[in-house]
Amino acid sequence: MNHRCMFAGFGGQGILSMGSLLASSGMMAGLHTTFYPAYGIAMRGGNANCTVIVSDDEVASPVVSHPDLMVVMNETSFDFFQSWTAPGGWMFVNSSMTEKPVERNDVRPVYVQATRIATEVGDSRMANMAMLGAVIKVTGILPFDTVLTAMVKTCPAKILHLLEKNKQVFANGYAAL
Amino acid sequence: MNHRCMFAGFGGQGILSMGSLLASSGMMAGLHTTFYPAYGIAMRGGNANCTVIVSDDEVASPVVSHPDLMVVMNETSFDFFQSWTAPGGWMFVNSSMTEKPVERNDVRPVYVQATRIATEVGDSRMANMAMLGAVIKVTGILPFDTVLTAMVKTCPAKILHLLEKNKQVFANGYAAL
Amino acid sequence: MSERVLLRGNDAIGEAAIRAGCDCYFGYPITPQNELTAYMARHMPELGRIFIQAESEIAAINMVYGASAAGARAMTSSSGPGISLKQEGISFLVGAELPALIVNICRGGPGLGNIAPSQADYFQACKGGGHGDYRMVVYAPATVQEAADLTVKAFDVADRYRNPVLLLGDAILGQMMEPVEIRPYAPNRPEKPWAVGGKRQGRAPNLINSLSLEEGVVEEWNWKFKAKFDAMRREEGMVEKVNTEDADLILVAYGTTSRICRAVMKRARAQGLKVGLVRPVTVWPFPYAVLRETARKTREFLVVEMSLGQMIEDVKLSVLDHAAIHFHGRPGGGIPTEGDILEIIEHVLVRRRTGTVTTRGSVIDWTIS
Amino acid sequence: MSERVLLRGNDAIGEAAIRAGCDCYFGYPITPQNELTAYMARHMPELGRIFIQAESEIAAINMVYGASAAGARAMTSSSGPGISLKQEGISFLVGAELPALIVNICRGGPGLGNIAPSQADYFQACKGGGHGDYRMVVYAPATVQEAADLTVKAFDVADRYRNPVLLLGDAILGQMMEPVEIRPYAPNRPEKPWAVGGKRQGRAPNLINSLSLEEGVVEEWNWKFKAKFDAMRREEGMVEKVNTEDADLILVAYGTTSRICRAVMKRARAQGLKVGLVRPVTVWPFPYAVLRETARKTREFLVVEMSLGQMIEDVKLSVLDHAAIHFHGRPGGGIPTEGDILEIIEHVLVRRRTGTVTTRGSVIDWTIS
Amino acid sequence: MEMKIVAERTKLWADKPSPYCPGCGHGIVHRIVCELLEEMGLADNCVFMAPVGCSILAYTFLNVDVCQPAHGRTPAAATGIKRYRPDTFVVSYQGDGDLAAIGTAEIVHAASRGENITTVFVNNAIYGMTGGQMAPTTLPGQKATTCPDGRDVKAGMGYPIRVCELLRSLGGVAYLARTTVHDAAGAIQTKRAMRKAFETQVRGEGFSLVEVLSPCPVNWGMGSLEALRFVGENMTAYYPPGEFKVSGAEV
Amino acid sequence: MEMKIVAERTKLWADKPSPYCPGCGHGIVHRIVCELLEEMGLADNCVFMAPVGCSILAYTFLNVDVCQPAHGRTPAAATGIKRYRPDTFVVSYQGDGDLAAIGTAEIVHAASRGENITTVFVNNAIYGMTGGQMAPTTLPGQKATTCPDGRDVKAGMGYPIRVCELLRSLGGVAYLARTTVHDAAGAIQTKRAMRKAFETQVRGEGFSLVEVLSPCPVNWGMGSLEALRFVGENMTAYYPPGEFKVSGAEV
Amino acid sequence: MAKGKIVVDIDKCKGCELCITACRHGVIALAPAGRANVQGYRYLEVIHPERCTGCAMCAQMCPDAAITVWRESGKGKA
Amino acid sequence: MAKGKIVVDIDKCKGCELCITACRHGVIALAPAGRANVQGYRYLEVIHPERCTGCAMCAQMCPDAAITVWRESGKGKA
Ligand SMILES: Cc1ncc(C[n+]2csc(CCOP(=O)(O)OP(=O)(O)O)c2C)c(N)n1
Ligand SMILES: Cc1ncc(C[n+]2csc(CCOP(=O)(O)OP(=O)(O)O)c2C)c(N)n1
Ligand code: SF4
Ligand code: SF4
Ligand code: SF4
Ligand code: SF4
Ligand code: SF4
Ligand code: SF4
Ligand SMILES: [Mg+2]
Ligand SMILES: [Mg+2]
Repeated sequence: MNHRCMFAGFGGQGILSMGSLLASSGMMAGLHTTFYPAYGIAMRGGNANCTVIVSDDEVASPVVSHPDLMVVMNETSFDFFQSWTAPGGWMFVNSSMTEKPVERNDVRPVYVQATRIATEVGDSRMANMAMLGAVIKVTGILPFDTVLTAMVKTCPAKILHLLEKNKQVFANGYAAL
Repeated sequence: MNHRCMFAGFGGQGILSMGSLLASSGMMAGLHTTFYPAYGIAMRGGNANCTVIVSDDEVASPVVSHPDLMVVMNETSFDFFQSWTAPGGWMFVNSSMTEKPVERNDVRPVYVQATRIATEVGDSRMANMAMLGAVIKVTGILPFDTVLTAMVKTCPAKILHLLEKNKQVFANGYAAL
Repeated sequence: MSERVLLRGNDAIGEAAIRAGCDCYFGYPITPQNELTAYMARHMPELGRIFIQAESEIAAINMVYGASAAGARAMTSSSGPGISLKQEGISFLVGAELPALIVNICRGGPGLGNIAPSQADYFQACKGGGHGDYRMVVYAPATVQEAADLTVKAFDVADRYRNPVLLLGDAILGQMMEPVEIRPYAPNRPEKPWAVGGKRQGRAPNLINSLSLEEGVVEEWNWKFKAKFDAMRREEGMVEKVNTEDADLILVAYGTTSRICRAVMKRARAQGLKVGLVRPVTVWPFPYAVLRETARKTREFLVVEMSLGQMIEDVKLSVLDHAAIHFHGRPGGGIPTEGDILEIIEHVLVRRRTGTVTTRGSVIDWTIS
Repeated sequence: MSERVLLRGNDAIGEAAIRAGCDCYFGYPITPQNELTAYMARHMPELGRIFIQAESEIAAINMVYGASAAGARAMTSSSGPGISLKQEGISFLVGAELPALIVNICRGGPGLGNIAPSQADYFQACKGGGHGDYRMVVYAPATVQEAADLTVKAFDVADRYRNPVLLLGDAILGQMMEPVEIRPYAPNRPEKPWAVGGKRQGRAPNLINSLSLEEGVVEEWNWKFKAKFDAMRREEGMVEKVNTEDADLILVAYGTTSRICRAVMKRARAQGLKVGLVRPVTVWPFPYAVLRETARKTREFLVVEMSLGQMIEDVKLSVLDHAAIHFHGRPGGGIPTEGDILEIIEHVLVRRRTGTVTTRGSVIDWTIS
Repeated sequence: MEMKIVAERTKLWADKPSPYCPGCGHGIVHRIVCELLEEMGLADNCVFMAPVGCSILAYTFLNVDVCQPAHGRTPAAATGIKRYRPDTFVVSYQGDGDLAAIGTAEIVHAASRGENITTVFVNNAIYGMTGGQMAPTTLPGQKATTCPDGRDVKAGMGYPIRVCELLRSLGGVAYLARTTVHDAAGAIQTKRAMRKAFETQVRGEGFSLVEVLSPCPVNWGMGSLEALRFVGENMTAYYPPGEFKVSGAEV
Repeated sequence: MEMKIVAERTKLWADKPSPYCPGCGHGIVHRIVCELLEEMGLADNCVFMAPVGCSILAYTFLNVDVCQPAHGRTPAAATGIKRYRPDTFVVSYQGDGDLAAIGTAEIVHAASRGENITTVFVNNAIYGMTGGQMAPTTLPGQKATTCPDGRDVKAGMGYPIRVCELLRSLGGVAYLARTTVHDAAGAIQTKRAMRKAFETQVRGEGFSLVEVLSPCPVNWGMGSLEALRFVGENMTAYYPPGEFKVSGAEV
Repeated sequence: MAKGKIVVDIDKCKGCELCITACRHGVIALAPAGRANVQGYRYLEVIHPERCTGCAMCAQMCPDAAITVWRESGKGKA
Repeated sequence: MAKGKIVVDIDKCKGCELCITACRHGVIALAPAGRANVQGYRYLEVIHPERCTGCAMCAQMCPDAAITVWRESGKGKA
């Protein structure tokens, strides 16, 4: 296996934590994994993105130009990154933020009402976890439980009080598809 | 021919101008020549020295560690540089400034009352020219006239009024031996 | 406690430095190494150690000079332009025989360039960016794990030789997160009776200095330094060889490009092409002997760099005429692709040099000019 | 008026720069190049040109950057430590494609070292002391005459390629006086439509810059620079060959050491030993091809440097395994003596490598490690 | 009744979005600089020296000659240009990291030499471009990535440097003022001071500098209005606006 | 009647001639520093930071630990030492080229951070070690090899920098004074100011600096007495002696 | 009729609201949430054109030079 | 008898005369021309020992720490 994933959206949408959670989960599953964020001034516009590779072999470059798993959390990212997805790859769209249809027919679109799912349980900032749940479910990259364990293990102290809600949102995202 | 000369003394004794006059004279005589001064902090103690090479072949390094023509204008230089003179070389001593005898018997000492000769015509600061006259005479490195011409040609404007006296001192130094 | 955690390269270097007993960190912001400075800002003070955001890279390296003179384990980090500014300071550290760790997380140059990964500071690191005859051990880790491990080693080696050590990474190494085991390091920290400061209690004064105006003294020092450099050459070289025994072509790469080459090697092997990899872990001392040895059997070498070709001169110095050397390089922040590298391998091993290689930055049968 | 005058190297460089149309000099005092700065202080203002004693070497190189950006012929000079401080600025000049002349009158290092002659800044000059992939033409004059002539040429070459040029001398070259003919130079000064400043009168704005954050742009620039460097390699190399046709041993040296080697060659020839000399006048581009060619016939090479051995790597890259390479070097301000060099020649040619060479800094059959 | 345009986009500003974050003070200051260059007829003759900092991106949208030197060396490079081409109008734009940290020597000496250039110094109390590190002008207690618990002057993180107060004693300084852009009155005052500074250069009186207190909402982690308030309340309290030197005399 | 020694060679001074020229002010200042280190019991604990400048040679005859960093970076290196070993007494000795030219950024920031070190700043209005170039403190009209017709401030050679006036606004500065050694009264006053500066460091109050106006007869091309007069008349006129800051408060 | 008038270059606007704080007459406001320009920002809208005095305070504050202001003539350029 | 006394470390002296300017009592002077110490300098001599007050002004000025001063006791170290 060799999953090459990209996550993109606004800075506030937890793009980096969603990516690093996937990477941590991969690590805990004993797989090779890298996480590579856009950094520097690229961040400044308010957009964020990162790439994650989960593989059963060593990872060469962590840079991913053509992800086979693309996750876009808002419309700007949708517009910008649609064309980057590798032919045959997944394209997960946060359909709470954009209703534009994927215009390519060589990718597999998946629409997830991530923000809505998140707001039902917690708040919109948990949309990343809803989306990750859906991604896990549809792609089967990693088992549900592995990600949940990783979430608990890596949860920073200062947002520990939000952990339960995050778990719930993740589960709901998983269940939604 | 290949004359490797060193001039040493106090800063105020015109050590560098005596060396560069010899070098200029060599140049005008169509010979290869280099002039290399002690520089930097080495100058600070108030002592100065330089080395001059006059040769009918290209000059390799202008640095001279064992001159075959050593000129010392004061006692400090005498003490310091006596041992540097190459075996068989000349050692010119300004005997107005030191009466110490040269202790080596493998060098040819020449004592010149340079400062006295200079004061007789001009002032003590012209001792360098008196000495140079003597050097030219004894060693025959270059013809008297060549040096005189060079002196005229290279004389800086602001000491032009001293030129005649310098020439006289040079001639007297030449005549003294 | 050695547990695997997901760490960013910059953070891993910081954490490893702390575990190596780094007493003082002095830095100045520059992308792509900012997280390292920020990591030290967060963690050094809480351990009672010194963190200063200096007014410049020059101040930082000179603070390192002072702290090291006083016996500290001291470090600084920067990228391209900032490392250039430290060249005088690095030369002074060598001249005064002061240990230190300098981290360069390279970016695209020359000039301000960009903040993309690059390996174009190889010459500066290995041949002497500063003035005078000097050498430093230069580590070029390829993984975050190795970055951490070599950081610890670097402090020990710096102290052993009383000489600065450079850790050379690129933006990818600095920014990427990978699983790391932060091991229970046992740094080897010698006494420093030569250090200045503290109660003298009767000992003769110590002097930290690189100047002498007495004739011949600086030359003597240089002979002494040369003996140290020779010892480093003998003792400190590190290199990884993979599949070189039966190789028809050997890839030579360090750091991030070596990861790409490793993947290429696997793909080539899968196609039945006998490709090996030599990865210098220290780019100085360079593994000349290892490469020379492999060139006895292997006739084709392919050097891959994120530069216009710098390490390739050292490969040539190893291999000489005994094998053909090819090159693929991307300057100014470009990252070589597996496909481009594979194309050269196929050109050489499969197409037997027929047809052309179309990728920019590729040279078949490289010669120096 | 071309008349022979006795000039100090530092003064000759200054006078030649003025005759080459140098508009702006920016410097900072450091021995052994102080006379050059003083010369410019005396003569530039009286010609209505710009002289500034900058607050530091860094300020000086950045003043050069500004003046050159505005279209001036600009220069700076320094020595070892000061040149190290200019490395960022040099890399910026290349990145922004700005012509400039940088003079390094080397002294003994590393660190503050001393003020004696040295050639230990060769690596820094030729391989890249600053960050990023870049190259500059590096002239290494051996006489005061050549220092003057190459200074003039350097300005032309810098303008032609829009790239800095370095003049590499040692303390002997800077301090020594020799007869010089200051020729009626005809500098070749191109239009600079790219310069900033002055009335724009409708033209599109000009930009002097080395940064781009757009993906791939800096890489493109680097490819363009590479084309320039390749053109310099083809066009700008200069080398002197003496007695190489029948030589059994070839001395390789530049600058001051080449003078010493020339004398040694004559002495050796007088003894009936067939010794030749290859003197790189540009140390970058290095005369790889010329040396490679001579190695077809000559089997022994002796490299002499005032360093621990830097240019020798380039000689090895030329000669490879085709001839034996020997070395004599003196670091930290030491000056090789004719006798020591001759001893090696005799060891190789007369004693056929029997017996030992006792001089420090000599290596028979040098190999890299 | 007829209407006249009283404010519009300056012609020196290209028809595309600026590269700065929403609510960034650089935009306001750029706008003022451009307006003045146009109004004073200096645009065609101007070299805009961009520092290393967010405003390095000025070249992407300003229609003037731009020269971009190494970090902190802007005043030295500006010196090179102005000396060689005294007929050129030089705006030397710098941020607080560029001017008051790495470039301290260069600004002090350009000022001391009385270089006939105008420095526009945007003090936003942070390193914007590199993502929010402590600047020499970061206020005591203010947080940044390299002082995560706030700048602690007693812990040796340095006191904020008051640049105008630092430079006022230097002989070559002809005009020196500090303004803010936290409200429209401040922006108008900024333009007025900048005009005086530009006139100082036009008259050849020597070095002029206007320090502008300016928000960096993104790296302060604030909304843009909150950031304006921070400038108006906290920054102006530590950095009193006003004129320090006019025509070479202290005021 | 019995006699007591009231002045003698300090024990920190080796039994050999100093490396300085006859009549050089460095000797006087070194002597004062050494006397105080001895009298205040600080010698055993002291690191003397030698600059790049004539006084780099301090190590050749002073019996204290010496650390000698790169030109102008003395305050940065002193910072490194003092932070790591706060129990050490750090004397950071600098010349005017070292401190006020190449090292401007380092002194401003060490002062601004309030580094608990004492800077001894010997202002001799010239670059001594390199043979007499113009320094940032060279007086208007004064000649040097790089201003052969005298420093012309109007011609852009820069105004002499008054270092105490430059540094006084900085928060971290605890003690700041200027003295001269052109006569015995000045030397006594210098010792008094230096003692206060040392005490400032001992008490941990922060950065202290004493600027000493000092002769360089050799590079001024003067006899040693003439040089003293130049300090007493010309230098003190431009650089007024006095205390600028005591215990962090301006005076 | 209002004494002044402004026109917003919507696609340049970044929705920073600096102009809004400067306008003492409540003329302007951000577009409702969800409405964004090409850059993706909520942009400035004129909500009470009749109140505009043409004082140009809004333009003084705009970091993106997105506002053009007209004023009844006779007063000249600000 | 004089209240003070000085001893000059002749071989450290560089003949700069700074001490002489400091002594208000004419106690000291340079050795006659031609007399030089090991360093080659005319050195300091005490010419009027009887006038010495032990005020130590000379020592305050000496850049070469070449002067030791004694003073009648009861006054302590300066
Ligand atoms: C020599 C060097 N050091 C560091 C950097 C990284 N760097 C880029 S911008 C910057 C500082 C930006 O802060 P400031 O000057 O305040 O400008 P702002 O972005 O806040 O406007 C730094 C440190 C660099 N490019 N070059
Ligand atoms: C980087 C660098 N630049 C320049 C020099 C040369 N240099 C040595 S001492 C000195 C200045 C000396 O002047 P100052 O600091 O006033 O000390 P002084 O000798 O007058 O006491 C200079 C420029 C150097 N050693 N290193
Ligand atoms: S980071 Fe700060 S200074 Fe930079 S553009 Fe954004 S708001 Fe402006
Ligand atoms: S050159 Fe000047 S400062 Fe240096 S030792 Fe001599 S008199 Fe003193
Ligand atoms: S011109 Fe004045 S009244 Fe009109 S919108 Fe702007 S600030 Fe408000
Ligand atoms: S100030 Fe400008 S950018 Fe900000 S909201 Fe108003 S019009 Fe838009
Ligand atoms: S102690 Fe006083 S009186 Fe005696 S010699 Fe010295 S200065 Fe003169
Ligand atoms: S001051 Fe000292 S060195 Fe100078 S003359 Fe007097 S005793 Fe000699
Ligand atoms: Mg800022
Ligand atoms: Mg000085």
